[in-house]
Parts: sequence; structure tokens; C-alpha cells
Amino acid sequence: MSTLLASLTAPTISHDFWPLLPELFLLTAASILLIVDVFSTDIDRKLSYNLAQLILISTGVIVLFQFPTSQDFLYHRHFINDPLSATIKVSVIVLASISLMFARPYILQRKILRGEYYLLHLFAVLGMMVLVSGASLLSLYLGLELMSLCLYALVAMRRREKLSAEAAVKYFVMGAIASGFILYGISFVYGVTGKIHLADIAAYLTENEASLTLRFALVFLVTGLAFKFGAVPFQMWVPDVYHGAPTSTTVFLASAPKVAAFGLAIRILVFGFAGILADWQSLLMILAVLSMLVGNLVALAQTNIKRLLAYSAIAHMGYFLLGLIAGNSEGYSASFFYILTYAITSLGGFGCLIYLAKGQQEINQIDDLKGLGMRNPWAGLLISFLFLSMAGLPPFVGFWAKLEVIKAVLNSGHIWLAIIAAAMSIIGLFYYLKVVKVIFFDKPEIENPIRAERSLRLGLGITGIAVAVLGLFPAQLMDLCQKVFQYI
Amino acid sequence: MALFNQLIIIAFAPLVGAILAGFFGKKLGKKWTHRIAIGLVAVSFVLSLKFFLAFLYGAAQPINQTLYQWASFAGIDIQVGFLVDSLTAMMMLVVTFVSLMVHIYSIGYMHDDNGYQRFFSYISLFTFSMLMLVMSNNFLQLFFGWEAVGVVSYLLIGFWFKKETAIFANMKAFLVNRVGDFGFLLGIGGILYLFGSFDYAPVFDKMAQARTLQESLTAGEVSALSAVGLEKTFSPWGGIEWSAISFICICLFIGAMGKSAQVPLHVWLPDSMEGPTPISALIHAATMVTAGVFMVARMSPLFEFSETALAMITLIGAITALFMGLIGIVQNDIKRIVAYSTLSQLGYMVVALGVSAYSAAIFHLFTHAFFKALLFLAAGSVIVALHHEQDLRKMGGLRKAMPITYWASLIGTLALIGTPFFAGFYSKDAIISAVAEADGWGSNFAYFAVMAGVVVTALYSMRMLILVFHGESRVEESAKAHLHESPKVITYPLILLAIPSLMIGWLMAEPMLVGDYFKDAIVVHQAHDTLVYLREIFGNAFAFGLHGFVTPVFWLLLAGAVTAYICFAWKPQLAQMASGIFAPIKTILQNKYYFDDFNQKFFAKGSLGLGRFLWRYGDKAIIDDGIVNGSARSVAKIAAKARKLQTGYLYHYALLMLVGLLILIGFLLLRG
Amino acid sequence: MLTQIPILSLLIWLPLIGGFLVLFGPGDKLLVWSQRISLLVSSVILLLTGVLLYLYNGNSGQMELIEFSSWIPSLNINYSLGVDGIAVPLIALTGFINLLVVIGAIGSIKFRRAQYFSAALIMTGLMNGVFAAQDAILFYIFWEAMLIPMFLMIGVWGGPNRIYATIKFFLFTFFGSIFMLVALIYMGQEIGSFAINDLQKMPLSMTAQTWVFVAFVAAFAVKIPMVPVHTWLPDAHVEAPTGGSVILAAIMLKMGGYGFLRFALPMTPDAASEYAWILVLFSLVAIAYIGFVALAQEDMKKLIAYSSIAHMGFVTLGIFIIFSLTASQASSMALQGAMVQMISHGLISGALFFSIGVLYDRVHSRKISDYGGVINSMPVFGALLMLFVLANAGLPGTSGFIGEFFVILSSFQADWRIAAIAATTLILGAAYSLWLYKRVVFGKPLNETIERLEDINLREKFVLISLAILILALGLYPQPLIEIMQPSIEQLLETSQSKIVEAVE
Amino acid sequence: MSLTHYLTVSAVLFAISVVGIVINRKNVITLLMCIELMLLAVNTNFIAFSRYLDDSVGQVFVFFILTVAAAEAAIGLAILVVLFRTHRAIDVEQLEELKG
Repeated sequence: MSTLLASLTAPTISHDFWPLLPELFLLTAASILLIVDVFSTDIDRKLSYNLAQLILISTGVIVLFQFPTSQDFLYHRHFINDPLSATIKVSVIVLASISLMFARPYILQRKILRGEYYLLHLFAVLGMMVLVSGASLLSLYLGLELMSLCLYALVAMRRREKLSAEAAVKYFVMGAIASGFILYGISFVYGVTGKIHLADIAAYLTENEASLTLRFALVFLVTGLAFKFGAVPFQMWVPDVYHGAPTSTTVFLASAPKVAAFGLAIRILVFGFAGILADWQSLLMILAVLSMLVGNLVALAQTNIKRLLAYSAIAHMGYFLLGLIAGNSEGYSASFFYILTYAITSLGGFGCLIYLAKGQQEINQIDDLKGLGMRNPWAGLLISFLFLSMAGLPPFVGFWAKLEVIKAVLNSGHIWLAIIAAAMSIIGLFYYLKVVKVIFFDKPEIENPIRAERSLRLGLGITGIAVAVLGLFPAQLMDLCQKVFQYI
Repeated sequence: MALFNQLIIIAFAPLVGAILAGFFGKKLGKKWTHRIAIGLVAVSFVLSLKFFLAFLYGAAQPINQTLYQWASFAGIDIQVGFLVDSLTAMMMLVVTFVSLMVHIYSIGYMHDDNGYQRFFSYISLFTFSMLMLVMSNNFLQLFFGWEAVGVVSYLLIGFWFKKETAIFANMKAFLVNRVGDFGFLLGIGGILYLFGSFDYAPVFDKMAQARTLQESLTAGEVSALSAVGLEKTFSPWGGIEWSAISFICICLFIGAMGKSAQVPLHVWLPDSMEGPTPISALIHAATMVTAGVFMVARMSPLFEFSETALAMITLIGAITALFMGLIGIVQNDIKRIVAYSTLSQLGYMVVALGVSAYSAAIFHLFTHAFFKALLFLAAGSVIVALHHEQDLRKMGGLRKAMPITYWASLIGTLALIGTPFFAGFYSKDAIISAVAEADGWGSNFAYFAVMAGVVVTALYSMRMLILVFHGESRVEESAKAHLHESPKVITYPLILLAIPSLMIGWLMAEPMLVGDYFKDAIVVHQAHDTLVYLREIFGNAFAFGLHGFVTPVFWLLLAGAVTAYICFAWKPQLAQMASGIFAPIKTILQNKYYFDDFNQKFFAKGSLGLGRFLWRYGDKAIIDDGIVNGSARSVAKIAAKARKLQTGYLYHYALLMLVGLLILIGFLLLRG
Repeated sequence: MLTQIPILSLLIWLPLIGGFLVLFGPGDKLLVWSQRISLLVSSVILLLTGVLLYLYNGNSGQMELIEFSSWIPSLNINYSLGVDGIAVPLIALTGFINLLVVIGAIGSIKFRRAQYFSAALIMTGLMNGVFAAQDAILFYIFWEAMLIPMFLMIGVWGGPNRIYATIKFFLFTFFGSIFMLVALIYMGQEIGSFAINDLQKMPLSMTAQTWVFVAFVAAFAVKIPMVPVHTWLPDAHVEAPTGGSVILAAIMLKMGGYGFLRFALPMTPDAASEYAWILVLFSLVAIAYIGFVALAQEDMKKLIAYSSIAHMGFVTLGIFIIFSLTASQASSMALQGAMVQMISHGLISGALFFSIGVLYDRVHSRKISDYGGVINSMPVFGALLMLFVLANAGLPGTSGFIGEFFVILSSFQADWRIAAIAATTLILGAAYSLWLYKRVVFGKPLNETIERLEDINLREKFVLISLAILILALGLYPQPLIEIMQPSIEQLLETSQSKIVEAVE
Repeated sequence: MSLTHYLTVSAVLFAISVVGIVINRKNVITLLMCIELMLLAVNTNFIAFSRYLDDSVGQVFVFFILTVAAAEAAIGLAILVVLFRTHRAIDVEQLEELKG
């Protein structure tokens, strides 16, 4: 697809496609898988699943192989290839493949036996890859749409399920409105600057004063971003979609797209609109405070664990934004660290719901976790690791994430923000503790020990242990997160 | 053997006894338990006697030596050590002797009690603690002994822990003592504040300087104190200023009030009679209760500098001496009568202290230890004979059945009421003459009190003697059958105590009262020296004894004794009449001036009520339900409200999104 | 050779490893195995604390046995350990108490035993970490992580109302410490280092100091706990299992005092001296007010919990009175008092909670009214409990006396009225302690269950007697302990003073 | 006609579409149409600007938007079908099971 884009904006196709290899490979492989899947007779699509995993992994390998050391613009500066994009790509791929691990048994049991499921994952990943490498508003937009459309479809995947359909409609409509806003914003940016390349916009902003219209446009862009993150007041879709979508989709929805959206935010705000940093800073402050407030508060009142996680996700976006608000590379890297670790954690968090869901019956209420600690101590332990990490307790990775963003925001001198964040995290702790309490202190209704498929155990193990290990040795990941911003 | 090691043996031999009896009592068996305990106490008695005689014949110098450093940091040195001078030596003698007697006596008294070994370990432990108290050379160790004897007395009062009254009495005793210790601790705090040390020595040196100064410059105490930098003051609130010395002395004396059961902290002593009789003799008559008197005498260099404190001491002592004696008249419990007489005698000592006749006070302490122990043990012997019957109304005419006990208690009584030539006479007359000499504030009242006290003492003592041993027997038939004199282990201690009660007075009066036995221990300012007159008239012990017959004191006690005889032996109906006439007074006395009721209602109930109130309303209502759970509740409410925003309707979502957008735009516009 | 071993790391990681070993080991299926491992590990820890005491020579008052290795270079957070005279006794106490807790648990815990042992061991490691950490963030991690095992311990093995209690405990403590974290991060990113030593040196403006101090107080006052943020403690104690209560009372509370000494005093001395009077005030309130409240309790554990609060009042009083003292003699006496009080309260409250546990295991009730005349059937226990109760009432000759004595006397140097209020504990402490004893132990046997109680067995004897010995030994000869602490206390006074000068100019 | 007129027109279109989404209680199809309208408003903007700036990029952008819009419509209708299958209706008001 992005080849198409390149060919269109270029007079002649005389380009070095090497940097584009991962996207190209993923695209072709996915298309082949599509055809293979059409002809495969295997009822539960084992082949497609394995192929999909294979494709993801090999894409990841390719990205790693040609991991960029510099920052260079390609294809008429529509495409940027830098450590940031590469890192995000790798992490997105990893997250996607883990969420496929979680998804596999779930969709097996629920007879969502379409190869499309894996295909849509792949294309969503492709969209994200394009998105994070987008250097112009056009490529960004296209990547965003590719990602979003796949996600809409994924949400609707359980076609016999009323909630699933409802969620899909809501997600679709709201998403469409959001992208409408973004587009409207873009149109004005284009109108004022006459440019769609981020670099040009940045240059424009350095040369001349930002007109009111431009800042007006900025609001539309920020709104779109906020929607993608699910920051208050653009969070309405999050709980409903997380709740209604098949859990296997929610797993994916809650992890990879957030990271991609972070890429989008960095591209637009930092690469494009660094000139009017003060403006979007103040906008993000509002969003951050509201998100921490509303997310934590409403999560407190939830009895449905999926919704609880959804609201906690909203709250986490609030913390995550603190880093961006700091407005310096330290802050960005803090945010990046936050979003990465959060993605892993929430992946595990929703994964455990799949882990517990037996047969057709779903895990919806918090009480469904009762006595998990007795029925399966290991799972209980790992899951409580995840929740405590979300609460930001040491020695889990969530603590470091919070520490970094708070440090960043203190560094930028907004002490009051740090204090609000701290105060809110007390409320946060309360509902996470409620979950841990249910896991360990309540007597189970059904005593039978839980046995789950290998892929599930693997996925849960990876996430749970990652949360603990990263908690003990966060240094490497932190360094990485800082390295990718050294070009800013 | 070095003197100091002997001191160590004196102090720790009883401790060893206590440990052996306590931990291995069951293995050792009764016989060996008491043998070991008594043997060890005997050892320390013999050594103490040696020291006492050494001081008596002026052969000995005071010893002040450190045993070990208890704590030492930042220039503060707190040690455990011994200071032994004439005063201490005398106390050591009293403690070890009475303790030895009581040990022996207990063989018979506690014979068939299944807490036999426990009892011996307790009394040995008490002996150790008391010795630590009197031998201390610093305030920390003093306080240690002070509290330790309190604890042992607590344990012994509650020895029969199944008796509800006993375990109430022992808690009461401990708590009332703690009230005293509260003051005592503050006093020590003041000492540290003023002298920067816990040891006696620097304190006494400082005071000695002040004294010499004061006697050289006749300007009055403040200037002398200021000269040595002790004129600091404390202020309870703005304006009022208390001289530090007086403050300290009063605080220390509050401690003494607790231990020596002075009004209003006397309430625990009568109840303490719930304990076995031997310990009433040892702890609540001879030794522990006199600790306060000892302490004040020991601190005489301090107290001499505080007129205020001395006046207060005089007053409280006088009140105790008279009014506690009065209660004794209406009691029917043999032990309680002795207890109240103890209270009143302690009052006498304290009065003596108040008029800075320390040596008189200590001498009375000395004599009193013997005859009061004797009286208690005699009472105990009676009680045993009557199978633990303590009510006077169920006694009488025991003279024939138990002659030794009778003679013992007769001697004790005569000594107590101060019959000339008996031990009590010398000490008591000394006190009275000292009070007569005194011209300090309240000394007139004190004089009246001690004089009246003589009558009262004679009255209740004779009453007891008569009702127990004379008249026709009111003993129940069951007991009458095998009514006989107590065994030797009981009677021998009586005899051994009777001897000093009889003659210690005229043996010791000369050196202790008018002599310079206490020269190195007790300090009296010229101005306060109230024993001058006594020295003039004393002559020798015999002459003084004869002179005793012509003093008004003698006639007063005779009056009391005769009244007692008339009312209780000759014409009992007179007693009935009297109690009829003085009915209101009698009720007041029988209710012990309502002290107990007041404490029970006000302090006990009050503080418990206060506790309940603070807990219910402070902790539970305000902090927990109000702040903690309240905030949690309100957060939950808000959450429930906020949740309603998520209506589930697409168009509301869209609307909110639009609103959000507009808000952001508006905000940006406002920022300009 | 001994000097080469990283003793502090061992003290931290050995229990942690042991704990996880027991946790993921065969568990209750092979109970003997779990018990042996935990016992072994605990005894080794105690041994190591002995080694620590041997290696530590506290003449300098500086940090000793320092271990350092870079951990998170990007944030300049390091794994640095070290101890001074303030930390060493607390670590020793931790090791000792831990062994007793494990031994005590063998008989009294009935289900999920292995997990209980592992919880205890893990907590021990973390608590050692708190006392040994020389990096603020490292300290915070241990400090916070320790809540998790305690949370589980109360929640799993606790009483009927355990959920409320444990969540209350967790939230209270977290509430305090999260603001401390913000304060630490603030200071850290100001000077670019989280080493406690650097933080103590860094000069701060008065306003900054005030805010940081407030955060510290929030954290440590909740932990210790001070009135009015103390209400979590009675609930937590009442619901917690015996071992939990013991650890909570014996060690966790001490962290509050430790935090004051390690952070609040040296880092924000000016703010501390500015607002010391408030904390002194609340300490006095704790002593008097809580004394009365304790009097009114009908639940043994609640009573002891409240008495703990009152005793901790002396710690805070001793710490904050120094700012109104002129003579360094008096202030070091006050701090000595506070420290000794912490150690001795660790022993005494531990002993008391063990004793209550002994009763609870037999009668399964904590209500005082369900007891009476226990001594008839349990003489040995009665005797030991008598000692503990008297020690709790601050009897001279027991360790309970020293701390109160020093604090009262040194506060007398500041103002005799403070001393007078503090000294009410002589009366109140004796009142609630002895009244408890009277109602529970003395008297006729209440009913035949009491009559038929069997006296403490060998295991319980071991636990209680070893505590009794320590209490007496400390009370009769505190000098060794004082010698360990004194240089560091002078050092601490030094740092707390010197900064005042810096900030003034 | 000047640029502002075009912008006004597109702004009005945009507003209509948003308001349409907000006030429409009945049919989901309407929502899809509103979304399309929104995109058209954006397109108008782009055309106007590109004409005004005399720069072709804007028009290229429009092509892309149209393409994406088509894809979006396809997905939207597919979801609509699913919705109808499950709910037997496509009323917006009925979509309120997920809330709170």
C-alpha cells in the first residue's frame, strides 16, 4: 500500500525499497495468507494461525535486522525511518503476536473460525507500522485508517453476539467522527501552511507566528489523538468497546494500538507542532487531569472486570500524558516507557480473563475471579503481579513507569500535576486491591483447578514474568526508550 | 574480705535465695526451700549487723562505690552502686532482721499453703529489692528499688490470687503507688535538670557548698542558692514561679506519700492487709512503707533548703498521724487496726521530717519496725490459732490459751503507745518535743495533732488488746475446741522481736537521737534544729525514761488507756452509749472519710468513662467513621454519580465529544 | 574472611530466596520440608545478624559495611546498602523476631502453612532492606513492597473482619508513602542523585523543606503511627494472625521512627524544628489520650495495639523534643530514649502478642470477658505474662523502662510540663496493663474450659522465655546497645544541626 | 467567490453532519450518511485550499480520502448487517446495553 503511496507522489519509481522491506513483506505475506486461507479446508485454521505467527515473527526479525541508527526521510519525505519507528514496530509486532496467542484458544472455543481474524490482525499491524513511520499528514492518516478499519472489523468478529455488534457500531461511528475531526484539522493545517509534511510544518512554525486558525486546527488534531488514546472527555467508547468486543479482540485493542497512537502523537505534536508546544501542552494537561480523575473514580464503581480494566486504561492514559506534557525528550521517553509497560501489563490483564474463561462461559464480573489463588496459585500470583503493577507498586514495572512520568512532570515544574497523580493513584490502588482481594481472600464457588492451553499459559507467563523482571531490571528498557529520542 | 564485696553479698544473697526458691522450689521441696532462703537472708543479716555495729562504734567510714555502669553516653553516667553510711547501715539492719524473722515465722504461718515456695521466693526478692533501695548511691537505682518493692508488694498482696478482694487490693496498691512515682520521677527529672547528674554525691556536694555559704552570709537561702547556681525556677503557667528546689522536694515527697501511705495516697495500705500476715509485718509495717521516710531523710540536704516543702510535709504528716489513728478506733478487723496504727505512726515520722528532726523520724522508724512487726506477727499468730478469723468480735479471752502471743502483743502495744522505757517512748517523745520546738508554718497544728494522736493511739491499741485477750471468750465453738499456742517457728520470732521492742529504745536513743550517729548522713541547718531542747534535757536514757512520767504526754496516754479499759473491759455499755452519741462521726470514720468511695467513683469510674468516651467518639466516630470511612463513602458516591454519565447512547457520546472539542477550543481561545 | 562477605545483601536476599523456595516448593503437601527450610533459613538469618553485630564497629558513627552497585544509571538509582548504629539494632531485632515468628507459627497456623512461612521470610528480607538501603528509591521499594506480604498475611490468615482491616492498613500506609515518593523524586531530580547521603547534604529552601517535611510526616506518622492517623493499627492488629501482629508491632512500626531519624531530621531540619512543636503535641496526645482509650478496650489485642500507639508516642516525643533542647547531652539522651524505646517495644509488644496468641490458640477468643483465672491452669504462662505486662507498664529493670525514662527526663529539660504529661504513662500504662492482667489471669477460673487449659508447651516456652530474657537483660544492662547507637546518634545530631546553618544563610 | 465562502459552506456541512449524528435517534444508516457528509465537508475544504494555494497536493489528498471513505462505508455497512442480524433492528436507541 505504501508502495502505492510512494509511486503516486513520485514522478518516477526509481527508489531504494530496502527500508520499506518489513511493510512490503508483511503486505505480500498477508495477501498470500489470504489466498491460502481461502483454500484451506482445515476447520479450525491451525495452518493460518501458525502462518500468521510466522509472518509476524519474521517481519519483526526483518525490522530488527535493518534497525536504523539514524533518522532519514524517504519517498519524498512521506516516510520516516528512525529508531523510534523501528522500536515501536517491533513492540507492536510482539504485542500482536502475544495477543494472538491469547486469542487462539478463545476463538477456537467460540467457533470464530475465520482466517480473517488473523488477517485483520496482520493488516492492523501493517497499518500501525505505516502510521509510526508516517512523515506527512497523508501517510499518517492512511496508516491510522488502515489500523482503525481492521479494528472495527475485529470488534464485530463475534457475529452471533449482540454486545459485540453494539460495540462495533459504537466504535465505528465514534472512530469515524474522530478521524473526521482529524481530517478537518489537517485540512486547515494544509490551508494555513500549504504543507502536509511534518518537517515543513515545523519549519513554517519556526519562521512565522502561529495563526489562530492553525491552533484551531491543532485542537482538532489533539481531539483525534485523545480519542485514539481514550483520554477524557473522548473516552466514551473505551468501556463499551472493551466490554462488548470479544475478549480476544480486547486484548489486542488494549495493547498494540495504544503504542501506535503514541507514535502518532509524537509525530504530530513533536515533529510537526513543536513550535506551539505551549498550546498542546495546556490542552494535554486538561486531558491528563480529567482522565486520571474520571478513570480512577468510575473504575471504583465497576463490578464488571472488563469495564474496570477499561476505566483503569483511561486513568493510565492520564498518567501517560504527563510525560508528553513535560515537553522534553526525557518526558517523551518516560511516556514511551509508560505506554510500553502498560501495553504489556494490560495485555496480561485481559489475557487472564481469557485464561479463566472456560468453554462458552465468559469472565465478566470481578467475582468470577474468586479464589483463583487457591484454584491455581501460579495464575493467581501472576495475575496479582499484573494488577499490583498497574497500581504502580514496587517492585513491579508499573512503579518505574509512574516514577518516570512523575519525575518528568516535576522536572518540568508542574508540581501540582504530580500531586494530583499521586492522590489519584491512591484511589487506583483501592480497586486494584479489590481484585487481588477477590483472587486471594474469597472462597471459590467452583473448586476445580484451572487447566489452560499451552499458548495461554505461555502468554500469561511471558506478560506476568515480564512485569516482575522489568520491575527488578528496568534499566535496559529505560535506556532504549531514551535512545530513540536522541534525534529530537 | 573487702567491704564492698560484703555489701554485694548482703544485697544479692536474698536474690539468689529468691531465684532458687522461685525456679527450683518444686524440685527442692518445702524444707530445703525455706532452709536455703532463710540461710541466705541470715547471711546478709549477719553482715548488716557487722556494718551497723561498725558505724555505731564510729569505726567505719561511709562507702560509696560503683558496681557497674548501667548506661553511659554523652557525658551522662548512670551506674548501679552502693552508698553505705550510718543511715543505710541502720536500714540494712532493720530490713534484714525483720525479714529474717518473717522468713522464720512464715515456715509456720504458710505451712499448709500450696504457694509455699512462691511465698519464700517473693519475700526474699522483696528483701533484695528493699536492700537495693536503701543501699543505692544514685537516683536511678533508688527508683529501681522503689518500683521493685512496689511490684513485690503487688505480688504479695495478691498472693491468694483467687480472692477477688486480694487482686483488687493489689492493683489498687500498685496504681496508688504509681501516682506517687509520677511525682518521684518528675523529682528525678528536676534533679537531672538542676545538677546534671543522677548520683547522690554531686547533689550533696552542691548543697553542702550552699549550706556553708548560707551559714557564712546570713542573707537567707535564695542568695546562697544563687551563689551555687541553683536558684532556677519553674513556671506552671504565665506569671507564677516555683523555686526549683521546692519543686523537686515536693515532687520527691509526693513519691514518699505514695510509698509511705500519707493522706491522700494512704488508701492502699489498709486494703493491702488482704495479703498474708507475715508480709503485712515485713512490707506494710516495718520496711517498705518506711522507704518514703528514709528517702526524705536521705535527701535532707535538699529538703533543708525548702521551707515550703517542709511545711507541706509537716501538715500532711500531722493529718495522717491524727485522722488515720481515729479510724483505728472503729475497726473490728484485727489486722486493719494495726494497719491504721501503722498509718498514724508513719504520720508521726513524717511530721518529724517536716520539722527537720530527721534523726527522730529515723529513730521512730527504727523502733517502730520492731514493735509493729511484733504486733503484726502476734496478730498473725492469733489469726492462725483461730483458723484465719480476723474479727475482734469473735475473739476475746485468749490470754490463757496463748500466753506467749499475749505477752508479745502486750509488749508491742506498750511500745506502740509510748510507755516510758519501751522502744516507742523514746522515739515518740523525741518527735513530740521536736514538734513543740518547731516554729515553721503549720507546726502548731502539728503539735496538736501529735498530742491528740497519743490519746488516740492508746485508745485503739488498748481496745484491741482488751478485746482480743481479755474479757470472756467470744470464739466460735468450732475453733474453741483445738485452741492452743502457736508452734515454735511462730513464737520464737515473736520473742526475738519482743526483745528489741522492749529495750532497743534505751540502747539506741543516746547515739541516734542526741548522739552523732547520723552526722555523716543527715544534714540539719542550725535554724531548723528542733532537737536542741531534747539534747538539753536528755541526760541519759534512764533519766529521760523517768522524766517521761512527768510529761503531759504520759498523762495523755494514760487517759487514753484508761478510757479504753473503762469502755471495753469495765463497762462495755459505755462504748455502746458513746457510739450512739457519736453516731455521725462513727459513720464517717467507718467509711474512712469516704476516700475510697471518692476514688472509686471519681478516678476509677471517671477515667474508664473518659476512655470509653474518647474511644467511641474520638476514635470510632470522628476519625474512623467520619474522616476515614466518610471520605471513602463520599468517593464512592461521586463514582456512582460519574458512572451515570456513561448512558450507553451513541448520540450522547457524540454530544459529549463535541462538547469536549468546544471546551478545548474555548480554553485555547481564552489562553489567547 | 568474614569481612569479605556481602553481609547486608545476604540478610536481604537469603530470606527472600528462602521465602520463594518455600512458596513454590511442595508447600503443605510436604509440610515438614517447608518447615525445615523456613526454620533453617530463619536461624541462618539470626546467625548472620550475629555476624553483622560482630563486623560492625560503631566508633565512627558513619555508614559501614557499604555495598554499592549501579542499578539504573539513567536515573542514577543504585543498589547501595550500608548500616549505622541506628539501623544495626533494628536489623538484629528483625532477625530475632523473624525466627520466633516462624517457630510460633508451626503450631498455631492451621492452613496454607507453607505460604505463611514464606510470607514471613519475604517480609523479613524486605524489612532488612528498608533498614539497610542507602538509596532513597531503593528504600522506598522495600518500604512499599513489604506491604504486599503483610496485606496477604492479614487477608488470608486473619480474623472475621480481615478484609476491611487489611485494605485499610494498605491504603493508610500507601496514602502516606506516595507523597513521600513524590518528595523524594522531587529532591532527587533537583540534585540528580537519590543517595540518601546526598539528599541529607543538599540545601533546601524553607518552603521546599516544609513541603518535603509534610510529605515525610505523612509517610512516617502513618507508619509509626501517630494520633490521629493511627486507627488502622488496632484494626490490623485485631484481625492479623499472631505472627502478623508480632511483625507489625515489633518491626513495621519501628520503620516510622527509623524514617524520621533517617529522612525527616537530616533532610529537612529547619522545617522539622519549625513544626516540631506540633509533633510533640500529638505525641503527648498519643500518650495521654491513647492511654485512656486503651483503658476502655474489651479486646486484648486492641488493648495492646493501643498501648503500642502510646509507647510509640514516646518515640516521636523523643525525636522531636530535641529541637527544643539546648544541651547536646539532653538531645542525645532523648534520641537514645527513642531508639531504646523502639527496640524494647519491639520485644515487649512481640511478647505480648505471642502471649495473646497462646491464649487465642486455646480458647479461640480475644475478648477479655471470656477469660479469668488463667493462672490456675497455666502458672508458667501466667508468670511470664506478668513480666511482660509489667515491662509494658515500664517497670525499672525491664527494657520498657529505659526509653520512657530517658524521654521523660530529657523532655523535662525542655519543659517540665511536657515531662509531666508524658509521665502520666506511669499511671495509665500501669492501669491498663495491670487491669488486663487482673481480668485475664488472676481470679477464680471463669469456666471449665479455662480450668482445663494446658500450660504452654516447649515451643511456646522457647519463644516467650527467650523474649523474657532479652527484656530483662536489656533492662538491667542497656549499655551495650547504647554504645552501638551513640556515635551514630551524635552523627545524626551533627547532620541535623549543620544543615540549619546552610539554609539560614 | 472568495475562499471564506467555501470554508463557510464546508463548515456548515461539517456542523450539519455532527448535529445529525447527535440528534438522530432512529436509524444507523443516517449515521453513516452523516459521516460521509463530514468527509465531504473536509474534501470541500481541501479543494478550496488547494485551489487557493494553487497547489495540487490538496486534491491528491482528496482522492485518498474518497478511497478511504469507500472502504469505511464498506466496513460500516458490514457492521450494520451484523447489527441487524443480532438485533433484528438498526435503531440507535436500542444500542444501550453497554453502559455505566
